[in-house]
Amino acid sequence: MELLLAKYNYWIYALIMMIGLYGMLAKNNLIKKIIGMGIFQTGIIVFYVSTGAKRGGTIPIIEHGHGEEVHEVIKALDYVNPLPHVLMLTAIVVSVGTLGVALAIALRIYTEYNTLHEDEILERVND
Amino acid sequence: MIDTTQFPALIVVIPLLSAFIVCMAGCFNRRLCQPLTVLALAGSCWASFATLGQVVKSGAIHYRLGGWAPPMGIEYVIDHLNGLVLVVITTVALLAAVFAKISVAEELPTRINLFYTLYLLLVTGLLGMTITGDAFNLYVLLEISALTTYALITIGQPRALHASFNYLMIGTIGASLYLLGVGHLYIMTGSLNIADLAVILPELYSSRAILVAFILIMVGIWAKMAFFPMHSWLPNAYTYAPNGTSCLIAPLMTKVSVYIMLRVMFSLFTPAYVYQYLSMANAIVWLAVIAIISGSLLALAQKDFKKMLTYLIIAEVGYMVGGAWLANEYGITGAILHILNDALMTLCLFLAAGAIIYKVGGQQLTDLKGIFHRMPVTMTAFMVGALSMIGVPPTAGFFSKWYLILGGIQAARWEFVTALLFSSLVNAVLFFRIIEIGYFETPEDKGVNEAPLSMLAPLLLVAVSLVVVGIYSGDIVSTIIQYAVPKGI
Amino acid sequence: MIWQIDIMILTLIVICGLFAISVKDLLGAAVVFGAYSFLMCLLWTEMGAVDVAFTEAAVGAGVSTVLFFAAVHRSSRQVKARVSGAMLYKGLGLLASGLMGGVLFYASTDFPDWADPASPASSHLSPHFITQTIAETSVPNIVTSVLADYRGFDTMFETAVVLTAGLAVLIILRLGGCRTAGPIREKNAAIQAAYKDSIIRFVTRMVVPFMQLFALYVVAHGHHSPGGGFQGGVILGASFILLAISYDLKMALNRINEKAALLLANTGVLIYGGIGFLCLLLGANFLDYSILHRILPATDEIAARSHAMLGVEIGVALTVMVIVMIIYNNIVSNGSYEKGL
Amino acid sequence: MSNFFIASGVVLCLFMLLALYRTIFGPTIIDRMMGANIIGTKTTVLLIIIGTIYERVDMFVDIALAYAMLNFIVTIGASRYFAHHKNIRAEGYGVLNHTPAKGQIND
Amino acid sequence: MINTLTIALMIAGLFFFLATTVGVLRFPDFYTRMHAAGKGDTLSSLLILVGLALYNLHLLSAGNILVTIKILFILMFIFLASPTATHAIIDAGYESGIKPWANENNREGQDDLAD
Repeated sequence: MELLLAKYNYWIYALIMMIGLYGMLAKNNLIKKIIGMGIFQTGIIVFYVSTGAKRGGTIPIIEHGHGEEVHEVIKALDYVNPLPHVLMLTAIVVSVGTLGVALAIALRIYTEYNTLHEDEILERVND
Repeated sequence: MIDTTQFPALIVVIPLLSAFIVCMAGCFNRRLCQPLTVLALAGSCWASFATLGQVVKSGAIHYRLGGWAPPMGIEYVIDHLNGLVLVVITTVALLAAVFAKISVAEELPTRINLFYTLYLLLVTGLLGMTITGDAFNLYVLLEISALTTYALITIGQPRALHASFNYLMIGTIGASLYLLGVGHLYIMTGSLNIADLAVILPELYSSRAILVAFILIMVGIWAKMAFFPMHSWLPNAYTYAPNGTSCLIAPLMTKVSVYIMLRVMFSLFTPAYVYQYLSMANAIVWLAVIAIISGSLLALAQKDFKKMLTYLIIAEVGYMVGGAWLANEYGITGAILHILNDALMTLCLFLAAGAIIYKVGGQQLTDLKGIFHRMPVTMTAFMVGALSMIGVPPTAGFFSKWYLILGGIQAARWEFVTALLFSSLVNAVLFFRIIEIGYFETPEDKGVNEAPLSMLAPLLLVAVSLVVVGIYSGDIVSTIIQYAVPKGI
Repeated sequence: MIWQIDIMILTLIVICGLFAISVKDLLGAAVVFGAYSFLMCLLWTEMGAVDVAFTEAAVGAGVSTVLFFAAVHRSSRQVKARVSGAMLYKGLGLLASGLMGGVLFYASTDFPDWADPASPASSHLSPHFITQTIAETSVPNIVTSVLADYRGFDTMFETAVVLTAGLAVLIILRLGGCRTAGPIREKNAAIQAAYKDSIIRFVTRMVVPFMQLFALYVVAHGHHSPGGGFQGGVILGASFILLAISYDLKMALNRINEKAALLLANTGVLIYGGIGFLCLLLGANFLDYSILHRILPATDEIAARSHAMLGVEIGVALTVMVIVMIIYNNIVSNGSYEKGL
Repeated sequence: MSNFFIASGVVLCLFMLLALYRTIFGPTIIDRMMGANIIGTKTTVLLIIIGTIYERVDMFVDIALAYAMLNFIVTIGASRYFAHHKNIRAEGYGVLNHTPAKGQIND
Repeated sequence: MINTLTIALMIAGLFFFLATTVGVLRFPDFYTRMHAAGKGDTLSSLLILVGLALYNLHLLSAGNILVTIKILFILMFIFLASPTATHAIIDAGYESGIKPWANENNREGQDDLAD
């Protein structure tokens, strides 16, 4: 149980990334590949956010900081690590940008070849 | 107001901000786009030369963005290695932007303003990747340059569509693996700053996670630079891209990736860890050998001369990776010098190819019949680039190859030396075949039909600079590159 | 962190992920992928990453799922297996993912325990951010202060990535030569739809102003609660998407036309970059907001940072809002801007 | 009280697992949409519960509200797909080879 | 007092969620399942959210009252959006020609719709 708790997040992120990579490499349909790409990228986000978790820590917004002075000393142990959150905000935004571009290219391929399947596209490209 | 200490920021910020201005100006008047782009790149180029001058004079420069001290904030670090690469990037981008005017106006008439916006963003991404001293910041910029590249390739010929989709998949895998590698470093050390990581890491060298981090980062970068097992996306993507695009990405993308690999090997990790602690060098040099040989052989098999040049890029990547992993001073010097030389000679060849395609209208080898009579100036420049690619003495290509061969001999890697010689031989065969077709076969019409001046000027400039860089390569090595090579290998 | 919920959700996520790539219907796969993002959002909140959860709720669960629907709408739902070489690709995929999985499991044995307060990640840099954010920037939301100030340079490029993606979609689809709306047959759709959708339209009319107001609140209140420029911008953009979905594309395009969209998107990033450049002109380093106290009335250096962050967030929100719309509009109409979902 | 909230959170997760069955196995695409919608509603509730466990509900309500909104948009978007493609089966996709489904009313 | 009320409301909410889930899993066709999902979900989220809003009031302060009001906003939104979403999904099913389930003997055309 101890081991499970200590490592479960890291096992699962590896599993998610494996699923995503398999989807990207093995699937025939382009949109399926794009879904695989989304899963692959979220795997990394799971990893980073897991590194930021902290036992006994609350969310990284200073309590009672709203409009009034903070009286008590802020202790680092009380708050979870904010840095991975910042990095992952960036990564999420990047991944949605990539998703948009990928879908746009897939649509152009569909208008060009009238199919979303890689084998059929390759057939038509090589003709 | 703006003094010289701000130049590191200006190198990146000028192209970034002018990208948005170009886009907005393009909404009103499309003719403004190209001049603004050239202006912005000229400014950036000037700043990068000035920065390199400062580095040569007084050593590495540190620049704190937002005024925060390094491990908290992001900092720029410019030393001899990336100072040189910055100059290469800005120069190549400037020349390619001058060249692009006519070819973009012809190939993409409706998309001029977006093309130049994305062009500037791509250059910003490459510059930012080169200059940054923060491992995560590098990822963001990697993605900017990647997204712009996908878009700029997709708008080429119809066959570019599937190629750029493949590139997108491989590129995303590469960037994600890089990010994951940085994540492994982060979980073990808690830092993202390259200099800070380099201080913390030595205690952790025995850790499995650090080993995996190194492997992930390397594989990610190799996927980006089309190193041997992951090279299949490159030829189609670069061949069917518009000429304005391929003149920028072919010389720069792979070279910047090689630079990042060197940065990770020498600054993030240490040469001691990379060469002595890990026993990977042997296998990687063998991969480089395979990359060189297969790139050269596949280039020989092509009927499309633009595609032929793209296979040569794969071989050149093999040169640089192999040189870097030879683990001696000559090899690394050769690899760094080859970043400069290869960027210039690839630019030369692609500019010439762009001019030919613009005039001839096709990119098959058979379209080149009698091309020497029709476009003598372009072909002269092309031949300078070709001689440099083969490695004929006064041109730049000879010197970096010379260092690489010396490195191979010193490390007793005969397979690498053989591959280099073999590849030179194949290049010679390739380019003499072009001479044969272009010089001896009779053209359909014999009138001289030279490319316009805005194409010829950058082309000739590159051709001349190839010779000049070749002649002064001893000085470049002694003033810049020898400081970039890590000590005590 | 709440480990009981953590374990449950992680298990659900793996199931969802597995089926998202194996369902034999693209629309179904998109729906399952949407559910996957819903669960992701829960996972982030459970680990205390509220800002990430907010972004995931807005971007992952909302916009990207709608983008998938739009893309499937413009192409096809069919999934076919490979005619030949299926085993080769499967083998390749299994080999590569197995190799990567093995390497990652191997590395994970060395990691510090999950949620260990003494792990390097939690003890090297982050204590500085947690303890100093109020003193140095006067922003209680640490994520906002790190995002917009300590690592503001990253965020500027992140906004540039968003803009790049929007322009890329625009250059690929809108200006890509093909202007036909794609394989959709419309049968006296306008009359039918107006009659059918009156309920949806009525509710949309009520919800959209509320959403936009809420989005502005999210942008403005990002210093004190989760949220900020990205999240607010995405919700603003999503409100226009809702308009476009329940009425039609023209309705949303009448609000912000193409040229205005392009100008606004660039203005947003220029606000960000411009604030940074202003700092440079005033003599400090790029993006060093503290120098702005010279031109902002009645502020000291710390308050100047806080105010500049607000300005930056507004720029981000502007860009993100417009780009979300541009991407949706182009994908749903295949670049023709004619008929939407 | 905290234990009670955690327990109810876990119970909600279990219900989600059951709703996931509909999302994954259909049988029709609209059942999947329904399953996703149910998961979305449960998620909104679960977000507030997690906020209560952290004792910082004020920080979580915004997320839950945004979440409810986006869930609404997703559901509307998915259902509007069928205003254009009147077939719930993947095989009869698009309109290129459109055949009326059984019991189709609009033809 | 408030705690008891919260627990009662939440257990009621969870019960209705259970009922919804059972309905969604066990009912024979799409319309009946949607019936269970639409009504049950709205009611049970109402109950749980009211319970949590009440719990939030155990310490009376301006901030907590604001939070309670915000939770009530979410409630209002769910009340508006959830039935609309249900309507939209049912409409989509109706448009695409799913036949309502009649009885055991008249189930033609149901199973072959599976994809």
